[in-house]
Amino acid sequence: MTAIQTLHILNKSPDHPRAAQCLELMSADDGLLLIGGGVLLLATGTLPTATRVFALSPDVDARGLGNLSSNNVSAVDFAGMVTLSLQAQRVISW
Amino acid sequence: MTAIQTLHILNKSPDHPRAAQCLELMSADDGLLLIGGGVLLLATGTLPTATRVFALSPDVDARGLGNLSSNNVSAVDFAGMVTLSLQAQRVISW
Amino acid sequence: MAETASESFTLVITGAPYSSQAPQTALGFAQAAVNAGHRIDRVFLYGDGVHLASALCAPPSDETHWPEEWSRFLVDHSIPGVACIASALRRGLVNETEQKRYELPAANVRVPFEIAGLGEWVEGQIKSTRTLYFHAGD
Amino acid sequence: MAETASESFTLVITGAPYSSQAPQTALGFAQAAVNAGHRIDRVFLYGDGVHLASALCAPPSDETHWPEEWSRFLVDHSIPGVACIASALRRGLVNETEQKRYELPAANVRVPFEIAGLGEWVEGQIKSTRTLYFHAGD
Amino acid sequence: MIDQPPYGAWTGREALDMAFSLAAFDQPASLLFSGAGVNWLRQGQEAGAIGQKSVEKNLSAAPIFGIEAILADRAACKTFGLDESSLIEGVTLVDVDAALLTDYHHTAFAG
Amino acid sequence: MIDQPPYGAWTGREALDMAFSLAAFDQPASLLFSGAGVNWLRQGQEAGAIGQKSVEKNLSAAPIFGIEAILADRAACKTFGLDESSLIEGVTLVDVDAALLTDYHHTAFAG
Repeated sequence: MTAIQTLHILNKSPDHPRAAQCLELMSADDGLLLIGGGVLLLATGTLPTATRVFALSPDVDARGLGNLSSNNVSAVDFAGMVTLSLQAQRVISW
Repeated sequence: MTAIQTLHILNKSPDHPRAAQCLELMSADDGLLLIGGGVLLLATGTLPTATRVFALSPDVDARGLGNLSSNNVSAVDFAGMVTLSLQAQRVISW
Repeated sequence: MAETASESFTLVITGAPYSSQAPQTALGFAQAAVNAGHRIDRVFLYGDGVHLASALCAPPSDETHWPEEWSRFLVDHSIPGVACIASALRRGLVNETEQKRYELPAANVRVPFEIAGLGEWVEGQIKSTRTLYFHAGD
Repeated sequence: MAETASESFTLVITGAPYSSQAPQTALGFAQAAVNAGHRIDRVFLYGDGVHLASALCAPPSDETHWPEEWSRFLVDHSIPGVACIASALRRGLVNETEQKRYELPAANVRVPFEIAGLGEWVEGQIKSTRTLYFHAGD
Repeated sequence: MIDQPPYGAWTGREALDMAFSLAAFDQPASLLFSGAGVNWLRQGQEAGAIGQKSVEKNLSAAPIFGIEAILADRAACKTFGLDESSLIEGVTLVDVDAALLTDYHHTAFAG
Repeated sequence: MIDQPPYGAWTGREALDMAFSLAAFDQPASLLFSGAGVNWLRQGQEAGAIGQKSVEKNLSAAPIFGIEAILADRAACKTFGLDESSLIEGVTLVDVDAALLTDYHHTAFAG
């Protein structure tokens, strides 16, 4: 597993203009961490395919999306979020 | 000039999902009043053509859009907004 | 010659000052309505809009003081200004009654705003010719 | 065996409690960071985030009291909590110093939050390994 | 009308309060979920995980308290992968169009 | 990074304050306007009409105070009908892509 360049933390629902911009500005060696309303991207089936995708478990569970996570999405808890934010070279909170 | 059925007051920027929904749900005999960030619809050139469109002057001026108003858009002040809200059969604030 | 019939409004503000434009737009509308001879039955603050009732805002002197402007307008025209109690308690807006009930260190609601339930909004909606909402924009 | 290097964070919260999820997510992150042996240099409240420092919130008893939870966490771990002065004054969040300066009827900042300028944010950004932002969602 | 997604903002919750309040004062009221708001209606929400309360119970109680209908925009449900089997009970799917709005005297968002 | 339209919300203004503050502490900072945020850069804004202050003056002073660049997303400008003739002075049009972001150590929104 190569290092994550930029970790994009997205808490906006897929219909929010900032969500679209976040997805547009990701590189293949970046990571996407879905938190808050951002986890709804798991429901729309429009996940990016070129990038590693993570989703914050408590937010996934709160929204009833626990069984939607495909193999391409890794569930993380807050400890995992801390680790990811340090592993990545930079973090952008959208 | 026929009566306005529903006056749709839109204060969301054109890229906001609620703006899209407002425009989608208008009938030909409705009116659209752009206020706040909603007046940016004057800049994108995506104004509805079937509906009467109004824009609140102070908001248009604040955003430097004073000379963009085409003939299809009527500028109104707050007094005009009051009148419109009473002339219409119903008002929806988006 | 027939006089213009006087109509009445309930205004609901859900956007906070210094975060949204809602209180400013609502004030422009309210002033125009009064100038046109109409009545404002009630101004109801809901959600983040309750912050408009704060007595503790101190914006820079070259910016408009929206809570002050609104208070003056309400007093001048004897219009009731009501903040929703559920929204207000969550967001830290309390009068002396609520301060005592919840044993809080201070009260911060500005005169003439009062705190009351959603029933005031329901009543306004029934009573007034039109109910208008002033939301945050973005 | 090499120890895991201890890193440090500055957390910026721009979303208000009971309006956005930002304070809740930030607290989950902060707790996990501390549990992992990292340091939180500073929590900086900006924009609507300053409402987290309110001493007057009284949410329903079956809802989490976010300002209280955050205060306790900051005290327990001796982490400075700072509300941006410009954001706070506009939004009606004042401590006793500001209350006196602006002749306001009360102060409403909760212990241990302090009020200071954006310089604290700049300093945090320089000093900490990572600066994370917790914004309102929608 | 609720078009904001659950838990990230308080407006959905506050719109529910408005509807319940109307019903309490014997005013006819329906809830319409559209856009990302339809995600309030997904089965199996565990809001405790983020220190909030689920609204599933409140919504189930809506008819008892006099809310006339819980409507959900069919197209938005499809966008967010929701169908009859994943929606909570008591929801009616509708096509949201200009005609639907004219059935109601007042239409309001909570914020 | 400023992606919210002017005057409707305070975040744009507060992002400016952040940039000026960085500059005041000798930290390199640039402003990037994208999405509806590009409308902050339109000539001839008369914010007095809505009881607010125009930011045109602040932005003109940005280079003096040490802001390195005022960038605007070319595509967003086109969407909102902005070109060199309607933009305030000192703005550089850029194509916002992943490569642009990697030029900066930190990228932040004000809200």
